[in-house]
Amino acid sequence: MTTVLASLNQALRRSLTASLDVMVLGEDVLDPYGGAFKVTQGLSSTYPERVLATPVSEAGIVGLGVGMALRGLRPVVEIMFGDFLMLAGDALVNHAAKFRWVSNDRVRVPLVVRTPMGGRRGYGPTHSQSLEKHLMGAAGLRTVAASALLDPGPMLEAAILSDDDPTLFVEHKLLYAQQIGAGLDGGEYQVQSAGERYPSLTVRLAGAPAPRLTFASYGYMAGLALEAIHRLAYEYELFAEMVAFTQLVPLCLEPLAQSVRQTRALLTLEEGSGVLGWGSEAISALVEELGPVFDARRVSARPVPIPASLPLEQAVLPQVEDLVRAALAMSNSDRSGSMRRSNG
Amino acid sequence: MTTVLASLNQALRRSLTASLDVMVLGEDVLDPYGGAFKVTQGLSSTYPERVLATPVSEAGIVGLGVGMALRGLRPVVEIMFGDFLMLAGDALVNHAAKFRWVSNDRVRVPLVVRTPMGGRRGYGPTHSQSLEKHLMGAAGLRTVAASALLDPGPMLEAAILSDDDPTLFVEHKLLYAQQIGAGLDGGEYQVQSAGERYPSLTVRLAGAPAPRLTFASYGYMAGLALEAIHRLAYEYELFAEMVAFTQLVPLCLEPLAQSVRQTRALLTLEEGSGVLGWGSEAISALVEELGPVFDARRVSARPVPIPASLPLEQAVLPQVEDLVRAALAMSNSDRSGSMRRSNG
Amino acid sequence: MPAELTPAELYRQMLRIRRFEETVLEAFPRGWFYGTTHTGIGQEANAVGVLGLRKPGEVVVSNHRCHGHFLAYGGSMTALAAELMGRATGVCGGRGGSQHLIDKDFYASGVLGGTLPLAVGMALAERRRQHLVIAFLGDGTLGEGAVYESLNLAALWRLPVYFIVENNRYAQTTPIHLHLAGEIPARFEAFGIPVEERDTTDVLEIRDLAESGLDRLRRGSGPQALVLHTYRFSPHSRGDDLRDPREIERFRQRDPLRTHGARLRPEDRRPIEAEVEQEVHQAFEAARAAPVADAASITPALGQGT
Amino acid sequence: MPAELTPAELYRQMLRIRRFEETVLEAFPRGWFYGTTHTGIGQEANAVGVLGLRKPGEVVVSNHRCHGHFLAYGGSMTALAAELMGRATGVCGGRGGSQHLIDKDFYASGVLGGTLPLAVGMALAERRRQHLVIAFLGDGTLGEGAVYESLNLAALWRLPVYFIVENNRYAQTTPIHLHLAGEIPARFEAFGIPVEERDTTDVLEIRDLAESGLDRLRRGSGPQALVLHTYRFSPHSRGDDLRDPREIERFRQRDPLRTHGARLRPEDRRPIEAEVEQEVHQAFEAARAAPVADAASITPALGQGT
Ligand SMILES: Cc1ncc(C[n+]2csc(CCOP(=O)(O)OP(=O)(O)O)c2C)c(N)n1
Ligand SMILES: Cc1ncc(C[n+]2csc(CCOP(=O)(O)OP(=O)(O)O)c2C)c(N)n1
Ligand SMILES: [Mg+2]
Ligand SMILES: [Mg+2]
Repeated sequence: MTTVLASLNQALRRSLTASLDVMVLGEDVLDPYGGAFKVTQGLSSTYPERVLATPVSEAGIVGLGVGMALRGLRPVVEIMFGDFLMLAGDALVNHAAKFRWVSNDRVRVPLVVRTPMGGRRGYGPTHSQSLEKHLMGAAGLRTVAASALLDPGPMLEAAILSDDDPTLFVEHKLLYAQQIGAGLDGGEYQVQSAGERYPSLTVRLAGAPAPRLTFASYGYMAGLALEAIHRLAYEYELFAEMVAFTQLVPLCLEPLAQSVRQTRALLTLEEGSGVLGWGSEAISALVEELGPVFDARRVSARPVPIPASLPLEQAVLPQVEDLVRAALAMSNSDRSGSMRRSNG
Repeated sequence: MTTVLASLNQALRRSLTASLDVMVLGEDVLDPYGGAFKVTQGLSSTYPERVLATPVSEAGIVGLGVGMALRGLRPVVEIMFGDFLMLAGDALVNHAAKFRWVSNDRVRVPLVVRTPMGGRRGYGPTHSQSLEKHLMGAAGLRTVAASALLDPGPMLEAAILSDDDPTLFVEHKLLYAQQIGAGLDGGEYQVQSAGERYPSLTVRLAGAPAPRLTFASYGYMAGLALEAIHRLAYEYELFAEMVAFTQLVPLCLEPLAQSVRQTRALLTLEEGSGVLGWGSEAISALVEELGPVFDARRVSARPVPIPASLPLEQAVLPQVEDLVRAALAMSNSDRSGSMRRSNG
Repeated sequence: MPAELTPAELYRQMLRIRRFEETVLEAFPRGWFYGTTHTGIGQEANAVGVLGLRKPGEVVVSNHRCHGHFLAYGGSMTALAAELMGRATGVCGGRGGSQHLIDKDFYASGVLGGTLPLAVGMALAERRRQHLVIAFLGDGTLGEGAVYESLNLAALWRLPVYFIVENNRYAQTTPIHLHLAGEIPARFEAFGIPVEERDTTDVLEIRDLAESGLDRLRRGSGPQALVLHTYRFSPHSRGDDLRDPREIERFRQRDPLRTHGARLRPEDRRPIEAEVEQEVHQAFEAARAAPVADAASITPALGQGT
Repeated sequence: MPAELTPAELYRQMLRIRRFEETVLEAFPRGWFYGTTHTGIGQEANAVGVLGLRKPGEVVVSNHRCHGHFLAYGGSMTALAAELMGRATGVCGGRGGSQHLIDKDFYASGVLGGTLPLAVGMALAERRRQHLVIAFLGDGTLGEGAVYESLNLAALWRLPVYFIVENNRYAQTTPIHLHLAGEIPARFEAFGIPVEERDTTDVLEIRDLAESGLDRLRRGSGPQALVLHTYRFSPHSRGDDLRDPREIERFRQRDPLRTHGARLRPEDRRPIEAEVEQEVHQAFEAARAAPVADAASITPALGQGT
C-alpha cells in the first residue's frame, strides 16, 4: 500500500525521468526540505537543473509556467498553499486558459499547477481554504482533484506528460498521509469506474439494497462520504451510493446521471463554501440533463472564513455528521434548510 | 429620463459630497478624461483631493482600498475593465472579505470595487469578459450588479455610504448608454419590487395569462430577457416572467421562489460562461428550497474565450434568439441539450 | 525582416508600420473594423531598431500596442489587417483582434504586465536552444507587480530576456509623473539587471543600442534592459486625445520617419514610399476580400490531450 | 509600551517576546495549541527597537511572524496566548490564530505581500490624522509583486509609511541568494524611497535608526525604509530546521538579548527576568483557563450595513 503523498511524489519523479521537457518549480521545493508538504521530496537531488526553488511570487511563477509551456516545456508549478492561488488568478484565467484558443489553436499550454487545499489542521483563515471553485469555471482550464480512493499518481503523470491543456491539480492536505484505496479494498464496497484519464468512481455497499441517495463528491470529502455511507446503512438503514470525481471540470455527468436516475436524490459534498461552488455546477448540470426528477442539496462549509480554533473550524467545515444529517433530512424530504447554509 | 452612466456618475458625486470619508480611486479617473467609461467624469474637478488617478496596479489599488476602509475611509476603487479583476482576486478574497469576520467583528471594510464587465463591443478576449462569477462565491463579499431596469445610482450610493462590508459592484458596459427604466415605463409590463437596498424586480407582461416560465437574470441580460419575453408572447404565445436581481450574492431567493412555484420552469441568464456561474447558484439554491418541482436550464456564453471578431463574438455570447430558443425548448421539455453548453 | 539592415531598409520598415497604422485609423470610421485598436504612430523606431536585429527563432513578447512589433518581427501585414477585420485569414482567425496576436515566435496580449512572467518563462525554455526573448513594455506597465516578480526571476536565473521599455510618457491618459515614482532605470538596477537609457527616436541610435544589448545577451549576459524615451502622436486608442496639442507638435519635430528619412536621398526614398503604399493597399484589400470568421469554426477551449 | 525607553525597558520588552515564544514552542508538543505558529526568536530587537517608539494611534502592519510585533506594539500577552489556543478571549476570539492578529491599531495576515497595499491605504487614511503606518516585511516577501505596487503608490503620494524589512536571510527554507536578485535597499531606491540599512541585532542601534526614521516621517518626509539584516534562531514554523547548526550557532553569538543584556547590571536584569517569567506564566495560565471559542458565537460574514 502506498500513500497519496508517495504516489504523487513518484508520479513527479516518473515524469521528470520520462521527458527532459518536464520541470518542477515552486517555493521551497528543493531537498532536503522537498516542499512544504514534501510532495517534491528527492526530486531536486536527482534532477537539480529541472527542479527549481522560486522566490515567493505566485503570479510570477504561474505566468512563468505559461511561458515555458508555450515554448515546448511541460512545467509543473507548485503553489505552496491553495489559498494563494488567487494571486495567480490572472495568470490562470487570462493567460494559461486563453492562449491556445485565442491563437486559433496554433499553440498549446501544457502546464500543471498543483496545490494543496483544505483545512482541518488549524492553519486558520489564509491557509485552510478550498478555493478551487474560484478558478474552475474558467473556460480552457481543466480542474482535477486528487482523491485517496483512486491512485492520483497516474492522473498527475498524465496531466504532466499527455495533457496539452493547462490543468489545475488540487490536493487536499489531509489526503497526503492517506493510504490509496484504503477504504475500498476490504470487499465491503462495490466499485465501478468510468472515464479514462481522470476517472470517476461509483461506490456502494456490496450486497446492499438499491441505494436511495447519491453523494457526489471529490477529494477529501469523498473519504468522509464513505464513512457516511457506512453509518447511514448500519445506523439508519438508509442506503446511499457515491460518485467520486477526479476531473471536476469539465464534468462528465454520465455516472452521476446514472446514479441519480435510480436514487432521485443528490447530495453534493465539498469542503469549500457552497455559493457558486462545484456542487452548484453538478446540481444544475444534472437538472438540465434529467429534468426535475430528483431532489438535491449541497453540503459545504459555512459561508464564513475558516477560523483557526479547533471547535470553530469543526463547526465551519463539513463533518461526517453533517453528511449523515443532510442525508437523513433529505430522505425525509425535510426542507427546513439544508446543511451548512446560512445567510452570510 | 437619465442614463445608467449619468446616474452612477451622480451617485458618486452625491457620495463625495455627503461624506469627507469617501474617496474615488482608479486608473485614468481624472478629468478631463473622467475614466475609460466616463463614470467618474467631473468628479476630480470638484474634489481634486479625494479623486485620485492611480498607477496601473489593480492588486495594489484594491488592497489600498481595503487599508483605507479599515482606517475609517469609504473608498471606491474603479477597475478599468472587469477582465483585470483577477489581479485583485487575492486582495478581495483574502483581505477585503476576511478582515471583518476574522477580527471577530471588531473592524469593518466599507469598500466598493466598481468595474465594467461584459462584451458585445469587439474588444476581444481580455476586455469583454464577465468574470464576476470567479469572485462572487467568496464569503464576506457582496456582489451587486447594475441594471437599466432599476436605477443603479441609489444602490451604488448605498454601497458607498451605508454598507459596511465590501461590495463588488458590476456594471455591464452596454448599460452605460441605456435609459433607466426605458423598457418598463410604457405600461406594457407589470412590475413588482422586492427587497430594500438592492431590490429585485419581478416583471411580466401586463394583462397576459399566467406565466409558464421564469427568467432569472441581472445586468445587461435582464434587458435581453425583456425582449425575449415580448417575442415569446407575441410570436409564440409563450408567457414568461422575469426576476431581475441586483444583489447577486447573497441571493435573496424569495421572489424567484414565488415565481417558479407558479411557472415550474426556470431559465437563468448570464453573459459569462455558465460553468460554476451565477445561474448554477440560483438553480441549486432553488432546488434546495423548493425541491424537484421545476425544470431548469442555464443560458450563458459558450465555454470559450470571447473572440474579437463580430460574428464569432455574437456566436459565443448569448443573444435574444438564444433566450427565445431556450425558452421554447424548455416549454417543449426538449432535453436535447441546453443552449450554449458544449463540451469545452 | 531582411538581414541587411541598411538605412533604406530601416526606413521602409518604419514606413510600413506608419502607413499601416494610419490606414487603420483612417478606415475605422468607415466601418472596416469592429472593437478598438491601439496604434503606436511615432514609436516605430523602437520596434524596427530592436526587432530588425532579431534572429530566427528568437521570441518577441508584445502588448496591447503590438502592430509595430508584429510587423517589425516579420509578421504578415495581410494577416494582421485580416485579424483587425475579424477575418478567417487573420493571424488568429479573428479570435484575437488588435491586441492579441499570437504567431510562431510572437505573443501579444491585452492584460498589462501579465506577459512579463510569460517572457521570462519562455526565456527559460529558449535558453536550451540558445535563443532569447525580447519583451516590450510601456511606462504604465511598470505599475504592475508582475513586472517585478519577472525581473527578479530573470535576474536570479540569468535568463536571456531583453526588456525594452517604451516610455511614451503616458499610461493611457495619465502622465508619467502621476503614475511612476523614481526613475525607470532604477527599477531594473534594483534587480541587478544592466540597463541602458536613451531619449531618442532615431532608429540608428536604437539599432546600435540594441545591437550591443543583443550581443551581450547572445553571449550569455543574462537579462538586459533598454529604456527608450519616446512619444506617441496618435491617440491612446481610437478615442479623443486629451494631451496638449502643442506638446504633440513639439514631439513631432522628432518624428522618427522625418529624422531618419532625411538621411535618404529623395530619389531613394520615393520608390520605397511607393512600394510601401502599394503593400499596405494590397494588404487591406486582400484582408477585405477574405472571408469573415465563421461561427462554425469555433472549437472547444479544451482539447483531448496530445 | 511605555514612553520611557530605558535600556532596562528595552531588555524587558525583548525578553517578554523571547519567553513568550519559547513557551509556545515548548508547549506545542503538550497539545496546548492547534495548527501551527511562526516564532521570531532572535529577531526581537527589530520589533522592540522600532515599535518602542510608536505613538498612540500609529498603525502597525505585520505578517505571519507577528507575535513579537504584537507584543512590542503593546498588545495583550494574555489575549495573544488565548488566540493561539483558540480561546474566546483571544485577540480575535480564536478566529485568527497565530498569524491573523487584528487589534485596534494592529493588523497581521498570513498572505505574504498582500498586507503592503493595505499599509499604504491605511497611510492614506491616517495622513488626515497626522498618524503614520509601520509595516513589517521579510526578505522573502520581496518576491511578491504587490510590494512594488505599494512602494510606487506610497512614493507617488508621499504617504507616511515606514517599511521595515527584516532580512533573516531565508524565505522559509530558501536562502536569500536563491530568491532575491540584487540588493534589498535598491528595491526601495528604485521608487525614490529613502532607505537605511544595517546588519545588526542591537536594539539600541535599531532604536536610534528608527527614531530618526520616524522623526522624518512625522515631519512629512513621505515613505521611508529601514532594512535590518537579522537572523532567526527558531525554525521557520514548528517543523524541522534544515539550516546548518553551525550557521545558527554563529548568529547566536549576536543574540539581541545577550548583546543588550550585557549592558545591564545583573542586579537590574534579574528582577526583570523574574517579572517577565511571572508575566508569561500568568498569561498562559489565564489563557488556558479561558473558555474555548464556542461554535455558537459564529456570526455571518456579511453584516447588515451600518
Ligand atoms: C492589467 C491592465 N490594466 C489596465 C489596462 C488598460 N490599459 C490599456 S493600455 C493602458 C496604458 C498602458 O500604458 P503603457 O504601459 O505606458 O503603454 P502605452 O499605452 O503607453 O503604450 C491601460 C491602463 C490593461 N490593458 N491591463
Ligand atoms: C503569498 C504567500 N506565499 C507563500 C506563503 C508561505 N510562506 C509563509 S512564510 C514564508 C517565507 C516568508 O519569508 P520572509 O518574508 O523572509 O519572512 P520570514 O518567514 O523569514 O520571517 C512563506 C513562503 C505565504 N504565507 N503567503
Ligand atoms: Mg506609455
Ligand atoms: Mg526571511
